[in-house]
Amino acid sequence: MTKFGYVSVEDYVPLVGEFAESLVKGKIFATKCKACGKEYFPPREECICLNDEMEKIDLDTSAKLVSYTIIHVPPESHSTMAPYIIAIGEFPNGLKTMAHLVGVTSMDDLKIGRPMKLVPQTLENERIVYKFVPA
Amino acid sequence: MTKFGYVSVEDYVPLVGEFAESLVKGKIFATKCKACGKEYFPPREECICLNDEMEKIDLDTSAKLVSYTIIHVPPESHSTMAPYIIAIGEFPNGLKTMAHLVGVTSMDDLKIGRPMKLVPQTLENERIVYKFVPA
Amino acid sequence: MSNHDVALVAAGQSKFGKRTEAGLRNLVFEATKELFLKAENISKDDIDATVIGVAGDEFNGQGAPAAVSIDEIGLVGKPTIRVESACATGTAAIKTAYGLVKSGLHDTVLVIGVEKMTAVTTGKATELMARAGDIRWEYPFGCTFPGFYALLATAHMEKYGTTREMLSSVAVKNHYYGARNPKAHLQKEVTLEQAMNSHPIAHPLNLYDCSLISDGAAAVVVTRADLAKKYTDTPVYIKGIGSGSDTMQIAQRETLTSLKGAKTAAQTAYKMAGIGPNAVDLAEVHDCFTIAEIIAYEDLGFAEPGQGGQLALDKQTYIGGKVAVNVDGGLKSKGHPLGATGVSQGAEIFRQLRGEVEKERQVPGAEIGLSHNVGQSGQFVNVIIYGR
Amino acid sequence: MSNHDVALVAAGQSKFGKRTEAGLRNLVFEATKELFLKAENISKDDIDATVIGVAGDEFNGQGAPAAVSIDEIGLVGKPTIRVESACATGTAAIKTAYGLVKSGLHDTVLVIGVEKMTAVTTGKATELMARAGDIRWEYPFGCTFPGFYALLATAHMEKYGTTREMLSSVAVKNHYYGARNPKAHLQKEVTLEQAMNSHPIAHPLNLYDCSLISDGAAAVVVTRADLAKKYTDTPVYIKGIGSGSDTMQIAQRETLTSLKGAKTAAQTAYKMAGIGPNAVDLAEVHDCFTIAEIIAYEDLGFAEPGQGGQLALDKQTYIGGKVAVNVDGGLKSKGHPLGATGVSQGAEIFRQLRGEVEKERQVPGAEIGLSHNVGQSGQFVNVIIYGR
Ligand SMILES: [Zn+2]
Ligand SMILES: [Zn+2]
Repeated sequence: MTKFGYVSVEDYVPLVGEFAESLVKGKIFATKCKACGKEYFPPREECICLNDEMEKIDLDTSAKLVSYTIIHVPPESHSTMAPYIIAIGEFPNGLKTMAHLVGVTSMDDLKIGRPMKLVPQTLENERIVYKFVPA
Repeated sequence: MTKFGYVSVEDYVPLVGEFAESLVKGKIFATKCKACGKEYFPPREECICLNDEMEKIDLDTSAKLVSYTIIHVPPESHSTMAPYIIAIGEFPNGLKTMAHLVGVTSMDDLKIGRPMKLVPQTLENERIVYKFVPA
Repeated sequence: MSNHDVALVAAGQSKFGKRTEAGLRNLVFEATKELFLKAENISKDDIDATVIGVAGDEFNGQGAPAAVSIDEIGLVGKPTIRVESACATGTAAIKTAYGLVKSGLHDTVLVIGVEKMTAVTTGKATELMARAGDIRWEYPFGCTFPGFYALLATAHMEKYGTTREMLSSVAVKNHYYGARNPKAHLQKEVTLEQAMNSHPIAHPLNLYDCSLISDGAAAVVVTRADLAKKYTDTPVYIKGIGSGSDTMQIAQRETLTSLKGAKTAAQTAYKMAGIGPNAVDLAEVHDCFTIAEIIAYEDLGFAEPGQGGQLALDKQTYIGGKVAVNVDGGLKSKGHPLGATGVSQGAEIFRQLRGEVEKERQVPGAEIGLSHNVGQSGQFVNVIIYGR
Repeated sequence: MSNHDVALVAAGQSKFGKRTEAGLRNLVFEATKELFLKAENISKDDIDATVIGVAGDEFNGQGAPAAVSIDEIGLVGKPTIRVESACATGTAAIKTAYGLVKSGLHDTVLVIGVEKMTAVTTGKATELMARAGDIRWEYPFGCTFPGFYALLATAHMEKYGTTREMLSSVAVKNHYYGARNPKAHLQKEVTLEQAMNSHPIAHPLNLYDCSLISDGAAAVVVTRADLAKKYTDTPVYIKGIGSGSDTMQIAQRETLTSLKGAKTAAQTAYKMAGIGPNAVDLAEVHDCFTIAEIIAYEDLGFAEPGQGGQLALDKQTYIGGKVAVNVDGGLKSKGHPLGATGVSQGAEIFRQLRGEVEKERQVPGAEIGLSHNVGQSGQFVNVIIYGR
């Protein structure tokens, strides 16, 4: 089964598995609470209103850059990958997430507010992740 | 440098290093507080009276069996060693410690109060430990 | 000091078990959801702060587990704190909440105890629990958690003539009640013969002497007594709290047939509550191993020293006996998700004193309940006395 | 609620640094020994219970660190409890002790914060600290602890025009004072040029923007105000405590230029103490990174939003400026043994308010001290206000 993330340490719950399998098919889903309508991305199985009936919804993957950093000294688990850019992006529905930003070549490309898109990226070892790319 | 124990996870402080090196030479030492006279085995660098000037003293290694168990389901770190007997022995000065008890062949040898002796045992991988043997 | 100043007004619990489909955060959600569903007149908005009990973050790799817990249930923004006291973590969390409430810092505190243990292998879990022993002088000998209690069992059997049959009697009782608790991990009865003849774990303890490695969460709401009636007509008051401790190395204990910290904790709690052991209708005791329940009988004053095994053999700790003990299945059958256990004891007593548990395991007319929660092999002990 | 009910009556601290010769238990001993050596009229026998703050037991492998701590200093038998709130663990321990004391459960509590971090490699320590972020949705991207604060720095620089020079000014100040604190990890001044041109860790933060990975312990004694004068003529009172929290995922914060939990905590603490930011003579703020100190100025009301960098540049947080901040070197130069930090802040304020620190870093006539302690990237915040 494909796993989510460059690395993972957590016990692997069904939602994360479904999310990874969906990414393999090129689909990125969010979840929405059937009781109060609150949306979540990354997806959640449960709502803070304490309801756990959620539906999957498509995420509009266009995003703008909210903040970023360039990791030069990585944790052990990412020791071979540095430097890499970690970005926070905001989607049209107001939800935000963290992902690597790849495909930018100069600091001038790193303007707060710049348009990006969240796309799946297949990794080695049956792993998959999402990343931001310039849009 | 020789390490103490079948396994260890702790940061290696000087006292434990000295203790292991001493075991290599066949010597088992306890420590004694220069302020209040309290003795410690296993040895300590500091006394509960909050004094930290301690002296090394020879341990009388004769002991009697206080309690024991036979470990059939070991932790990961001891996965190849089971079953093994863990004993608590009491020395003539009233101090007590835990160690493996080896060299007993039947349950009849496992009588509470039975005489034992604490001796060093060299292991592979530059490790050393103390163990109880029948006396 | 008045002993009716702090009350429990709601309780919830997840199913205990090998919950492969649930992570730590999901277990927290399940217990919290049940708490508010069952609660009479309290909502999440009434909660001013949380105390989260988690014994080991190495079991699932998530550091700072309190933060992810409150995020999951929508209490972000409000204060939170995690407490840990090995297997006595749950009662340490309730004690901490008692302090926060009675000191006036927070009016109403949600206490959640949780542990996600089965994401690692049993070997790894055994390893992690062993590291709660002294890593310098006892861990290097591969003494497991059952091993520590086996050392107590050997000494108790030697000194008092406690028998394997007595140990197994505890397992039979706890499985009898666990089979009647829908939240229990292993809902199945065992016969005395099965319990006595199971395979050895750490001599003289066998499989049926040992509690389970479980996932689970439990939750209670702790509030000021003068607010309690706003939230429920039948609050349960904290009447006494006592705590004790013991040497890090089990070898250095003064005695191996009793837990000194448990005696201290019990004496303090009884004194604060103004009662003695005979007043206890229902006890939740820390039966991580069968020998631990027998020693608990003695440390809590339900039996004279050395007579705990006989009390079990005589079925005096079933409902209708001298005192009903672990009639939810105990750690043995209900399960022992470390951080959840002490909170689950409180939640069970809350429901028992309100007459709300499954009929065949309800203690009739119970007014006083006692929770006895032990960390590792006695390094931490909390005793809490609850009353209507 | 009266705000003079609980007092500090003694304090101690180990040397902070890479203490290869000392394990966790030895650090606990060193801080405790110093506490009782310096204390006027209190001994170990006066201690009724302990609260031990340790952020991560994975750093040195010892589970249940409270048990080994009290064994080391001879407080076995008495109650103990460990608390954890990531890097805000130390103040969480003091807050817990406040609750235990004011609730009447214990009269006099010894609080010890400790962390042994350098037994693992820097890569491993970085890894462990990263796991205090959301392991499901943020840890998998390799966001380090500096990375989280770098995300705040980028946002703050963008919104307010905060500059690298402003960030480095914080480092220069904290090293200036750290060079005068014999307990500090790195007792050496740095120039603005050195600080600005160090090698990058997580853009826009460089080496001199980051606190150190340190070993260390700190201790304070918390007691009832009516007992305090028995132990010392000059107790320091806890006048206010406030706490807040924030989302587990940094991405989901409402803002990245302020810590919402810190604002809540500050407001609560100021209100309880009945004072405002202008009354603060001395602040110990959580400068795990230089940007964190700048944001702290704003969250605590020492500067308007966006003006924290200018306050640093204008040297208004040196002694003699608007408010003296981190004149012990802060986390940056004194070091940041996670669990010890918040207790060390309390110990420093205790000594400052009694006029006992090294002359060249003593704040003259200080009457009010504030401790600001942040867990991870804001998931936990405690603010404690101390007064003579
Ligand atoms: Zn909802
Ligand atoms: Zn001494």
